[in-house]
Amino acid sequence: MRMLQVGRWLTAIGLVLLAGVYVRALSYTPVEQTQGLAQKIFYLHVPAAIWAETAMILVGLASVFYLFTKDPRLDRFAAASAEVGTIFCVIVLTTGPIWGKPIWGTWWTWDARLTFTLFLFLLYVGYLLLRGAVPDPAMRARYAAVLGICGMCEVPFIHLSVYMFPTLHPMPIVLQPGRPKLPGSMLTTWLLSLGVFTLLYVGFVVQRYALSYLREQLEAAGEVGHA
Amino acid sequence: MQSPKLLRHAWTVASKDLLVEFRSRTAILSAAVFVVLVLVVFNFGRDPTAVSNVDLAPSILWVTFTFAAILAMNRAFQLELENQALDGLLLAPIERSSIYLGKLIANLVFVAGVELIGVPLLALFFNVRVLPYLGPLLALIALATIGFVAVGTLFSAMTTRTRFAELLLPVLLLPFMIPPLSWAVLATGRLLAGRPLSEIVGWLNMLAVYDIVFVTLAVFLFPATVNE
Amino acid sequence: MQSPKLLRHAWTVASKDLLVEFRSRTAILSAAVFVVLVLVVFNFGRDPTAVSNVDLAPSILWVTFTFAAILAMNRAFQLELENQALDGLLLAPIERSSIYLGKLIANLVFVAGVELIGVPLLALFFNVRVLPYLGPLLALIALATIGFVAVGTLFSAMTTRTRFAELLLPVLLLPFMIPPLSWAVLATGRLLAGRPLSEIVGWLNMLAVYDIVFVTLAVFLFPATVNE
Amino acid sequence: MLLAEGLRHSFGAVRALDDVSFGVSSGQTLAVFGPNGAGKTTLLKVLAGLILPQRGRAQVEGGRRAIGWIGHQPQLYGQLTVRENLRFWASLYDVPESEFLLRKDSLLGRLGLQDHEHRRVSELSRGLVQRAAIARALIHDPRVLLLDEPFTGLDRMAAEELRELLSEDAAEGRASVLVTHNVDEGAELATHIAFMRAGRFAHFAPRAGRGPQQVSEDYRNAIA
Amino acid sequence: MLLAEGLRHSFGAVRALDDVSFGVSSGQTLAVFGPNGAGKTTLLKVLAGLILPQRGRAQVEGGRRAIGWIGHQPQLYGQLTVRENLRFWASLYDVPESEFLLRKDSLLGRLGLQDHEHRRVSELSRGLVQRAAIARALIHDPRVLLLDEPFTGLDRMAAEELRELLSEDAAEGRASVLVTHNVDEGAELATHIAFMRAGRFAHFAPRAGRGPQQVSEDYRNAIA
Ligand code: HEM
Ligand SMILES: Nc1ncnc2c1ncn2[C@@H]1O[C@H](COP(=O)(O)OP(=O)(O)OP(=O)(O)O)[C@@H](O)[C@H]1O
Ligand SMILES: Nc1ncnc2c1ncn2[C@@H]1O[C@H](COP(=O)(O)OP(=O)(O)OP(=O)(O)O)[C@@H](O)[C@H]1O
Ligand SMILES: [Mg+2]
Ligand SMILES: [Mg+2]
Repeated sequence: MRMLQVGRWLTAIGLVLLAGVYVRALSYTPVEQTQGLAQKIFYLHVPAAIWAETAMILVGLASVFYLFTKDPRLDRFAAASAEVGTIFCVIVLTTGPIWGKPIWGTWWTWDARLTFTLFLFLLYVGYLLLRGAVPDPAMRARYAAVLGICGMCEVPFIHLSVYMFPTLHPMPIVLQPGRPKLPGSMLTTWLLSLGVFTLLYVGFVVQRYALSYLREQLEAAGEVGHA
Repeated sequence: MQSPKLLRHAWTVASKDLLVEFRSRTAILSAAVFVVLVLVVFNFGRDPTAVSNVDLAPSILWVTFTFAAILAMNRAFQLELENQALDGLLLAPIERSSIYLGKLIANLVFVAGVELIGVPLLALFFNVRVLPYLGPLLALIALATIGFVAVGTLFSAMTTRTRFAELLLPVLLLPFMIPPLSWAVLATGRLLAGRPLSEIVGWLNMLAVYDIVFVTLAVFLFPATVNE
Repeated sequence: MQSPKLLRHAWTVASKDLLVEFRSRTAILSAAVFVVLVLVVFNFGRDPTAVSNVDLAPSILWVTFTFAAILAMNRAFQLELENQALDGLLLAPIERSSIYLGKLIANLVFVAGVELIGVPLLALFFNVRVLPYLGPLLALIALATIGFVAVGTLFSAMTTRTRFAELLLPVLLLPFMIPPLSWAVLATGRLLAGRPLSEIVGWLNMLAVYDIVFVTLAVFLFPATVNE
Repeated sequence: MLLAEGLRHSFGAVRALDDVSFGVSSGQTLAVFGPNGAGKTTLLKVLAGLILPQRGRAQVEGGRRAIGWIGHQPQLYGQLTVRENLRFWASLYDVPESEFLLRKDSLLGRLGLQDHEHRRVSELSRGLVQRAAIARALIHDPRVLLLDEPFTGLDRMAAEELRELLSEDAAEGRASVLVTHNVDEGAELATHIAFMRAGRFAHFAPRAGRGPQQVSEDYRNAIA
Repeated sequence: MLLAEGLRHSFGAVRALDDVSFGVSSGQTLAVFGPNGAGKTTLLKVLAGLILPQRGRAQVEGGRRAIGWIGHQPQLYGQLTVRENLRFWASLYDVPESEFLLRKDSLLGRLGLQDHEHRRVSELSRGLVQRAAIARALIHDPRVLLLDEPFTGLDRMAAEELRELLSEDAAEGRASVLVTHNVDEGAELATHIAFMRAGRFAHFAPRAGRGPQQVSEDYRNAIA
């Protein structure tokens, strides 16, 4: 199938570019003064976090439109986006502690940002489990849509939670009202990285979408075969 | 959607639920006992010299309210399954949303009942002064309760009909209960510590927004959770 | 009373209960979620500078275990009512006491399951060191759990068949649950604070005596709670 | 008034409905007979809209409001009295108070429940509960009746009364689908007869004046 | 084998049993007919020992172990399979494993449940559940059968099979009390017939060869 191939190519290009970004980050971007090399993980951590949240929002948007149109393509996209979002969430949850250990001296603390990210991950897991648990395709799509929309509305609250609680985690530097306070070359590297993650997101989603389409075809064929 | 009818049917469903609960009183009494047990546990467990009352009170309060909410949500749809009346409800020519709203109202009344028992008991056992802050405290409790009961009721409706999904309810629910709960605990702490109201206004606003978003969502999404 | 038969039947009843719970898993998951919620509430509600972890841990532990026990006891007889199998159980030619023992075993396994989830979670969330005291801690938890679950199971059996007593259950139960619970909380506190074992031996003995007295009593009294 | 087109539904590997199509018009009564597990209850649930069929379409003129349903379970709250139950369901169907009182009294009277109106449903005997379930299903004067073994637990007088109620209903233009195992009970009410087996209609035709005896024989031939 | 002496029982103001006495000996079958709410279920529960009568005494030879009971409810766990249910009840009755397997296979075979042995009870249709409930009641080879409307929900083949099972049981010397509303189903199995009304036996006598027709007529006369 062509779509599957397109997805694979996009992902491959994304991975190569990611390596490129890190070459730039390590050799051409200044080292942050207080954190040293540990700060380099920033270029993985933050774009992954942004896409982990965005993917959930896209799931929700697709779900809203699904409930109106009942177009199975939207449902498939939502599923794909959730799967990819889960992966990005895992990246955040692994890069965060790796970064945290040298900076904070501990892998994990139960502050708001970290806890809420953990529960965002749980939300993704719940979403995927729910999809696995409902055998009837129409019902599965509707239930998943309900959860997806709720999930989308949950994201802003998670995002804003850092403002509400005393927390160790840095406040938003890039995504904040007003101008980003990041030195120029760091910003460029970071923007490149964000672009690469976008490409990765698209690549993964296209692949998962194509796969679930194929699986549905097979399922339908299987059912006809049974009769 | 004809709104007066929607509300009337919702009230019919809610008042039936409350009547059934009033007749059996099992759930409310379990909740009351739990409140007392929690208070006793903390009363004995606390070293009065190390931990002051006001530091603990908010957490204790919210643990008991969470328990009440879980109980209420279990009760709400269990009741229909027990009496095999869920099919009848689904068959009735009413907006699906009115079933949701009815269950929500009944759950809120139930949880409010437990809260009305819990707050004075806490004040009594722990010698916490709640009277000076009663107004804002009640507002805070109401706002937070609505938020997490609204989401919980929605999901419990979704999962009563599917065998597997029942396993999921808790997993689904957690991410949605934790934000309002954690705001509520923090705000209650400030309030009971006698901090100025302005310090908790931010949280109250967040809770209010959360309530509005999720109640609206639930009313619109509930129909999608039942076969149409 | 033929003791091997009594135990065999009790085990038959218990393993059936556990199989049903394993198939649906509703109760154990509710309990697990509740554990997480309690931990989160206390995590956010606690001012780390004012309240140290070790001061809170015992109370939190026992609140969640109490919740699990209440859930288990509700479940135990609810299950028979739901499937209308209670009449069948009462009709079977088995010692009444074996029904009680069976339910007790199932409840204990259930509560133990929750405790096995709860202790590590507590250690994780609150950074409390439990490993050095693991042996005595487990003994303490086991003794206290047996005590209050034994009494609770007896009373909940009594109340499933009679409408009036249902209202009384909580009231009856409270005075019996409070002593073992309060000993357990106090002892856990000492233990986690790293005090020498000798300080809690007294409580452990008390709990052991309580268990022996009430399990024996319940086994003999249970037959009187069902129609003969 | 009631139309089923190519209904199919499976529970996992069990095919409960397998290409069932038929129609029932005003005044007609379709009696469905079939062995246990044939899919009769599933068919009624699909018609009522309680189960969404995996294939095919079921349509009832007038939608949910028009349906009166008696299922395997009474759909009454044990903790409420008969009257409280009826009032609850009536108000969900927007039955005006005056009409509710009239219909309630007439139904309770005919079903012999006058003395039990204020008793809790959990205290009633099985047959009395079934009578209350019948009253519940008819309280909103439905145009289409879906009846799943409605005679269960009824004594002879009540069964007689129910038959009378149903034939009056048919005379007034209601359409019904009646599932039962007792040919004697169902055959004479029916204008059409269907025999169901493993999710399919093995036979579906007008009764054409055949008596219980003959229907019984047809059934044996169709199912064996 | 079964003796009732002056049984009385009231639920609040409702007199469910009012001075009922009778005996059933080995090989006999007592069929009890009566309108809804007459007290038939209460009578069976008192005989089984599930309700302690306020006056009088009920005795079953062999005690609880000897009783096989089919009530209004199936007494099966929906979350367990048919086989798991049967095994559970069999082990409460101390049925040895080998005998359990034999009886289970024979009962499931005769009741047409072979294909459903490994399905959960909650997934079965009503009639299939009732069949499983019958198997459950007979798994320990009881000497005395107390049957409360055991034909409910059964299709014709299963009802036929149950009648056969019951008449074999009677031939082997079991005693039974059978409550049903359908005279056709119950009359031919019975050696004795009782008509019950408002908690009393309005009639209690050997059947003496009377057919369903005549029993029906007697019933009408006795109750009216
Ligand atoms: C331990 C687990 C961690 C988790 C789960 C986590 C989670 C997140 C999330 C979800 C975001 C996205 C913020 C948003 O856009 O809403 C984020 C951003 C960020 N994180 Fe972390 N983080 C962790 C550890 C760390 C550590 C140790 C550091 C460095 C000290 C760090 C520094 C940052 C920075 C600088 C941002 C960008 C903020 C912005 O500009 O929006 N994180 N993190
Ligand atoms: N919820 C369910 N899950 C799994 N299987 C089911 C479910 N409901 C019904 N079935 C199966 O579908 C088939 C048809 O069931 P249905 O209840 O429609 O039969 P029925 O004709 O009404 O039988 P009966 O005469 O016994 O009431 C049966 O094999 C049944 O076990
Ligand atoms: N638990 C109870 N509480 C109150 N009243 C009860 C209870 N059980 C039975 N009754 C009442 O006792 C009377 C006899 O009930 P019973 O169930 O014995 O009747 P039945 O002859 O079996 O009727 P049916 O043919 O409807 O099954 C009825 O009026 C019933 O309402
Ligand atoms: Mg059926
Ligand atoms: Mg009865």
